[in-house]
Amino acid sequence: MQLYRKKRIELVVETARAKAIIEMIDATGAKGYTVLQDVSGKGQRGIRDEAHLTGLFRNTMIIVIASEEVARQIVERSQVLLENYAGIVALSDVEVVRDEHF
Amino acid sequence: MQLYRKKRIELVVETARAKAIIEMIDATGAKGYTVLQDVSGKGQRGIRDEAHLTGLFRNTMIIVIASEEVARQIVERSQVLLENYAGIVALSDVEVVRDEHF
Amino acid sequence: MQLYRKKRIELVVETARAKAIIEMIDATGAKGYTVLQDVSGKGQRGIRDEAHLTGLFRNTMIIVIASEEVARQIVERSQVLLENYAGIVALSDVEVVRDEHF
Amino acid sequence: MLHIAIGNLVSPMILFFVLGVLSGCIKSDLAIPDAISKGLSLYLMLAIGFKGGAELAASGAAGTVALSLSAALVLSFGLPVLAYALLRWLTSLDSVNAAAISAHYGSVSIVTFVAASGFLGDRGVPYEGYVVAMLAVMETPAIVSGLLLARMSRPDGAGAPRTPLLSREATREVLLSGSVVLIVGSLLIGWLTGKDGLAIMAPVIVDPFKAVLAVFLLDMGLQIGRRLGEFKAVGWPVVAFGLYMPVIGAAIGLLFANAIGLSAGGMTLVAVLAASASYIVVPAAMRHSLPKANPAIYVTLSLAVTFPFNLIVGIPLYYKVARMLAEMSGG
Amino acid sequence: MLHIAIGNLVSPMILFFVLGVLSGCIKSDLAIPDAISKGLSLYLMLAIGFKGGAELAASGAAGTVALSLSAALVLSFGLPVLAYALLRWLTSLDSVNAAAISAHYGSVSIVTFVAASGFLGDRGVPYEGYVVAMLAVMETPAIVSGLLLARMSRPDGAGAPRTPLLSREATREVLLSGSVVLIVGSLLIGWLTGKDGLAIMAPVIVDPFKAVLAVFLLDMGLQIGRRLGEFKAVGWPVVAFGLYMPVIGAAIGLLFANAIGLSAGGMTLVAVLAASASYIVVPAAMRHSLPKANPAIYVTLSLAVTFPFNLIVGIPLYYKVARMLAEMSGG
Amino acid sequence: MLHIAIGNLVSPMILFFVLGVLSGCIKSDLAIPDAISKGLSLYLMLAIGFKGGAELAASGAAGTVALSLSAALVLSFGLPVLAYALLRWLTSLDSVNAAAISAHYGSVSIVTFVAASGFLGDRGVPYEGYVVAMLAVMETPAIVSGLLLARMSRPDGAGAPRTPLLSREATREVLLSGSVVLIVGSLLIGWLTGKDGLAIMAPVIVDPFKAVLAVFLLDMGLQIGRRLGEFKAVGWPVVAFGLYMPVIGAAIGLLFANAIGLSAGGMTLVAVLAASASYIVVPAAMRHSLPKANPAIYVTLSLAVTFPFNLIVGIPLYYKVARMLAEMSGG
Ligand SMILES: Nc1ncnc2c1ncn2[C@@H]1O[C@H](COP(=O)(O)O)[C@@H](O)[C@H]1O
Ligand SMILES: Nc1ncnc2c1ncn2[C@@H]1O[C@H](COP(=O)(O)O)[C@@H](O)[C@H]1O
Ligand SMILES: Nc1ncnc2c1ncn2[C@@H]1O[C@H](COP(=O)(O)O)[C@@H](O)[C@H]1O
Ligand code: NA
Ligand code: NA
Ligand code: NA
Repeated sequence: MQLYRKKRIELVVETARAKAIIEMIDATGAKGYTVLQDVSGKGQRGIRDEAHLTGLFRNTMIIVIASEEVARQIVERSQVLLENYAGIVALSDVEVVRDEHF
Repeated sequence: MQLYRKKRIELVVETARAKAIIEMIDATGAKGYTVLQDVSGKGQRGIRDEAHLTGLFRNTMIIVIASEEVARQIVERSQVLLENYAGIVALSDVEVVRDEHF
Repeated sequence: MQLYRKKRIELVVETARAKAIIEMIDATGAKGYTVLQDVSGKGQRGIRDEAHLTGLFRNTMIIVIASEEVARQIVERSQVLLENYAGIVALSDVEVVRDEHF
Repeated sequence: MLHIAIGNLVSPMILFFVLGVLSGCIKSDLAIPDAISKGLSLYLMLAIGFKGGAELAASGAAGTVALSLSAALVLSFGLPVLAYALLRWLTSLDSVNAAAISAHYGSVSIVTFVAASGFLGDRGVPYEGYVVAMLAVMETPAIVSGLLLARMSRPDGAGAPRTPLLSREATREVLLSGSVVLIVGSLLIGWLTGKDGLAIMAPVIVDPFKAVLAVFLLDMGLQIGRRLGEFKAVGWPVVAFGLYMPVIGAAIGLLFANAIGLSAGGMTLVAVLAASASYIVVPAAMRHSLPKANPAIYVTLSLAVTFPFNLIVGIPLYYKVARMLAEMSGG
Repeated sequence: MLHIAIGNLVSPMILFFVLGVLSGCIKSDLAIPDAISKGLSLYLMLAIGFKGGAELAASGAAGTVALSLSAALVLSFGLPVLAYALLRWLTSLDSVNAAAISAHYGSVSIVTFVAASGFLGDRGVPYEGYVVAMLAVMETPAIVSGLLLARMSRPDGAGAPRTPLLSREATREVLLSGSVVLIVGSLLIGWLTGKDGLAIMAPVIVDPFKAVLAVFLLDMGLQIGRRLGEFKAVGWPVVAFGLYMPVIGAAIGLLFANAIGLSAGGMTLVAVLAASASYIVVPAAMRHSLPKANPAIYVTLSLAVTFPFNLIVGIPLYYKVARMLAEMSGG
Repeated sequence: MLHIAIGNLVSPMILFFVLGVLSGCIKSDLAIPDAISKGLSLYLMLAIGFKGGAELAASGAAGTVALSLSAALVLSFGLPVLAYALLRWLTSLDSVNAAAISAHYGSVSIVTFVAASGFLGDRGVPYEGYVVAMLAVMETPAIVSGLLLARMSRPDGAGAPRTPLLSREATREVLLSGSVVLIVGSLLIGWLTGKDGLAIMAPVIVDPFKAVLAVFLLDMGLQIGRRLGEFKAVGWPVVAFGLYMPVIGAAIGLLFANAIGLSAGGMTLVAVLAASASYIVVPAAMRHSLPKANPAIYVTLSLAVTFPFNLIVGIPLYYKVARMLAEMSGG
C-alpha cells in the first residue's frame, strides 16, 4: 500500500472568523477540510467558551490535509486573517493513501 | 518516563458508514478508539454538514492510536469499506506512555 | 516564514476528571489549551458515551500545544491524575508560527 | 377548489414553511438547533401515534382495520414498482438510482401526514384512527421492493453469488428504526390508555399540536431552502417525476381507500400516504444497501420537490377528490 | 392493591417508560437528543419546586415544617449507614463500593418523586408543599455519610494523615449542584409569588406536567434499556439489594412521616424520598471522592434496578400503606 | 412608583432572572443546554412577531404606522451619535471602542422588549401592534451609524483609500440575520392569518409565553452571573454609561412616541426600544467590522449592565412616565 506524505494543518479560531478562514482555504486550492463547531479553550485572549447568547466567545476547529505547498500558503494567509482575532495554527506530518483527495 | 512510538489514525467518514468502520477497527484488535460525532466538512463529495432531517450528509471523526501493524491494517481495510462512501484516512506518529493501552 | 517546533498533547479523559486535568495544565505554565466536550469512545474501561442522565460515562478531549519541556510535565502529571480514571495521552510533533502563543 | 387551496395557503403552517424556504434561499443565518428540530420531529410522531391510538380506542376496532392494514402493505410494496417503471421510461436515470428513488415513494412522509391531519382538524373532518397504523405499516415494506428492483435489473444479477437482499443488520435497523418504534408504541399506549390517557397528554399533544407543526415546517422550509441549489444536479425530467408521481400515488390510494369504505377524512389521509415520499427512514436504508445510488438525487426529490408539492397543492386537492368520492358513495 | 397497581400500570407515564425500556433492549435507534433530555429534567425540577413553593404559600407555613426538614436530614444521614451494613452483610462487595452505593440510598431520585406527585395528582390526593423542601434537603447529606463510611472502613485509616473527607472544591460542587439550586430557587420563587406566580407559570408547569413527565420517562426507559446488559457486572445479591432496600427505606420514611403527622399524600412522598436512590448528584460526587468504586455498579443499581422498582411497584405500594396509616391515625 | 417596582420585582420573571444571576455568581453548575437556550430565544422572537402582526390585523393598519417606522429609523440612526459623544466625553475609551458600543445603544434588546410586553400584559395595558415592527426596524440601522462614527474619527481616515463601510457580505449578514428575518416573517404571518392564525398558535405562543420568558430570563441570569467578573475590565465610568444611557434613550423614545400619539403601552415599549442595547446582532456585526474594538467591553456593558437595569428598574420607570404623559395628553 503506497502512502503519500502530506501536511496536516490544525486551526483553532474564533467562530466569527471561521467563514473567512474557510474561504481562504478554498482559495488556496486545498481539496477539502473538516470543521468542528463549538470548541472551547484558553489562549492569549483568555478563556473562550459557549457563551451562546452572543456567540462571540466561541471557537471553531478546522483541519486541512494538503500538500506542503498548499499548507504553507494556508499558514501564511491565516496570519493576516487572524490579526485582531483569536486563533492558533499548527502544522504536522501525516501520511495518506489516496493522493488525489488532498 | 518511557515513551512508546505508536501510529495515530484519523478518519473522517460519512456517518452512515461510521458503524461499519468502528466494527472493522474492533476486528483488527485495536485496543480503543475515540469518536467525534457531527463533524462537517468538504471533500470530493462536496460540502457535508448537519442537514439533520436525513442525517445522510453528516461526517463522523474517528481517532485510533495503535501499533504500526494494526494501524496499517485499519488503513487498508478502511479503503474497502469507504468505496462508494465519503471518507478520508490519515496516519501520523505519536508517542504514548502506557504501552498496554494501545 | 519561521516555524517553531512544539509538542502537541492530545488527552481523552473521562469528563469527571477534565477539570482537574485542565487545572494541572494551567499549573505547568502552558499558554493555552483547546477542549472538545462530549467525545465518545472505547478503551480499557469499556465503551464510553453520552449516557447523559449521569454524565459519568462521557469523555472530554483536550489538546495542548506547548514546548517540549512543558509537554513532558503535562504527560507525567496526567499519569497521576488519571489513576483510577479513564483516559489516554498521546504526544506528537507540530510546527507553529507564533512562538509566543505556546 | 381554489378557495380551499387559498384557505390552505394562508394557514400559519404553510406560511411558516414558506418563510423557511425564503430564509433558506436568501441564506439568512436563521436556523433551528439540531436538537430542537429532532425533538420536534419526535413530538409529532408521538402525538400523531397517541392520538390515533386514542381515537381507535374510542371508535372501537372496526372490521375494516385488517383490510386497511393489508391495503397499506400492498401500496407500500406495489408503488415502487410503478415508480420504477415510470423513472426508467421517462427519465435517463440508471437502474440503481431509479430503484433507490422508487423505494421512497412506496414509503411515507410522516410530516405530510401530520400536516394533512392538521388540515382535516381545522375543518372539523373526522378520520379513522387506524389510518395512523397504516402509516406505520407503510414505512418499510417499500425498502424491500426497491432493493428487489435494484437486484433484478443488475446485469450481473444472474450469475453472481446470491447475497442477501438486506443484510441481517440492515433489516434490524429498518424494522427497529426510531420512527417506526415511536409511532407504533405511542399508538398502542394511546389505545391502551384511551380517553383517560388522552386527558393527561392533551395539554402537550393536542392543544399545541398545530403550532408546533408550524414551527417544524419553518424548520423544514429552512432546510429545503438551503438545498434548492441542488435542483440542477437532479435534472428536470426527474423533478417532473417528483410532481406527477404523488398525484398518481394519491389516485391509487384514493381508489383503495374508497374500496375499503373509509370516510372522506380517512380517504384523504390514505391518499397522502400513497402520495408522499419518505425522507428519513428510506434514505438511510438506501445509503446502506444501495451505496451506488446518489443520495443528493433521492433526498432532494423527496424533500425539496414532493414534500412541498403535497403540502401546498396535494393535501387540498386530495381532500377535494376524497369528498367527491365520499359524496358519490354516500349518495 | 392489585387494582391500584394496575391503575398505575396503564398510565401513559408507566407505559412510555416501558416503551423506552423495550426500545432500548431491542437496540432501536430511537433516541431523544441530549439537550432535550437535559431540558426536560430541568423542567421537572423547576416545576416541582415552584409548585411546592406555591402550595406552601397557599397553606401557610405550618409548625411541622422545621420538624419535617429535620426528619429529612436524619433520613439522609442515617439511611446510608443501614444500607452499608446490609451490603457488607449480604453481598460480597468491598467497603469502598458498599460505601459508594449506600450514599445513593440516603439521597433521592427527583424523577421518582415527580412521578409519585403525578400519581397522587391523578387521584386527587393532596400533599404538604414543604415535602418538596425535604426533597431538596435530602439530596446531599447522604454523600457525607457515604464518605465517612468509606473512610472508617479503610484498613490504613487509623495511621494515615488526615485528608479532608470532601475537598473544599468537592463540597462546593455538591452544595451548589444544579439540581439543588434549581429546586430550592424555584421553591422560594413559588413561595414568594404564590397564587399570582402560579397563574403565570401554570400553562407551562401545571397543565403539561404529566405529559412531559411521560416523555421524560420514555427517555429514561431508553437509557435504562440500553444498559440492561450491565446487570451481569452487578451480580444478583447486589441487584436484590436494589429491590429490598427501597422497601426498607420506605418503611422507615413512613414511620417518620406518620410520627410528624403528615397526610396520606405527604407520607407517600416521604416514603418515596426514603426509598429512592440518587442517579445524578451522588454518582458525580462518588466519582470524584471515591474513584476506586466502580461507577457501573452504583449507576446500574440506582437507575436500572431501584428506579423502575419504585416507579412501577413502589409508588402504589407506599401509597396503599400510607393510606392505611392515615386511616389508623385519623380513626 | 415604589409599589410598581416592587410589584415588578416579585414577578416570577424577575425572580428567575435573579436566581440565574446568583447561581452564575456562586458558580453553580446549573446550566441550560445551548440548544434549548437558542430554541427559547427563537420562540420569543416568533411569538412577539406573530402576536404583533395579529394585533396589527385586528386593529386595522393605522395612519401612524409609517410615522412610527420613520421614528424608529431616526432613533436607531441617531442614538449612537449621542452615545458616542457621551462616551468620548465622559469616559477614556478610544474612538473604536466608543463607536462599537454606541452602535449597541441605537439597536435594541429583544428580550427586554418581550419582558416589557409581558409587564404590560400582566397589567392589562394594551399597546399598538406595530410597535413590534419598530423593533424590527431598529435592529440594524444603528450598525451603520456606529461604523460611520468609527471611520470619521480615524486619524488616517482622510488620506486612506476608501474601503466600503460594510463589506457586501457583512451587509447581507446584518440584513438577513436570523432575528430580523424571524421577527419580520412572523409579524407578516400574524398579520396575514389574523384572528384564525392566532387561535391556532395561541396554545404555544400566548398561554405559556410569560412562563417561557421566565425560564429564558433564568438562563440569561446564569450567563450574566458567570460574566460578572469581567466588570473590572470594563471600568466604572463605562459601567455608569450603561446605566444613564438607557434613561436618556428612554426619555428620547418617550418624546418621540408621545409626539406620534401612541398609547401609554406603546410609549412604554418605544421607550424600552430606545433604552435597550443589542446583545446579539450588533456584537456580531462589530466583531466583523470593527475587529479592534474589545468584545469583552461591549458585550458586558450591554448584557450585564444595561439589560438588568432595564429589566428591573427601567421597565416600571418608563411605564410610570408613559402613563403620566398619556394622562397629560388625554386630559
Ligand atoms: N497552546 C495552545 N494549545 C492548544 N490550544 C490553544 C493554545 N493556545 C490557544 N489555543 C486555542 O486557540 C484559541 C485562540 O487562542 P488565542 O488567540 O491565543 O486566544 C484558544 O481559545 C484555544 O482554544
Ligand atoms: N483534504 C482534506 N482535509 C481535511 N479533511 C478532508 C479533506 N478532504 C476531505 N475531508 C473530510 O472528509 C470528508 C469526506 O471527504 P470526501 O470523501 O473527499 O468527500 C469531507 O466531508 C471532509 O470532512
Ligand atoms: N487506542 C485508543 N485510540 C484512541 N482512543 C482511545 C484508545 N484507547 C482509549 N481511547 C479513548 O480514551 C478513553 C479512555 O480510555 P481508557 O482509559 O482506556 O478506557 C476511551 O473511552 C477512548 O475515547
Ligand atoms: Na408514498
Ligand atoms: Na433515599
Ligand atoms: Na436602543
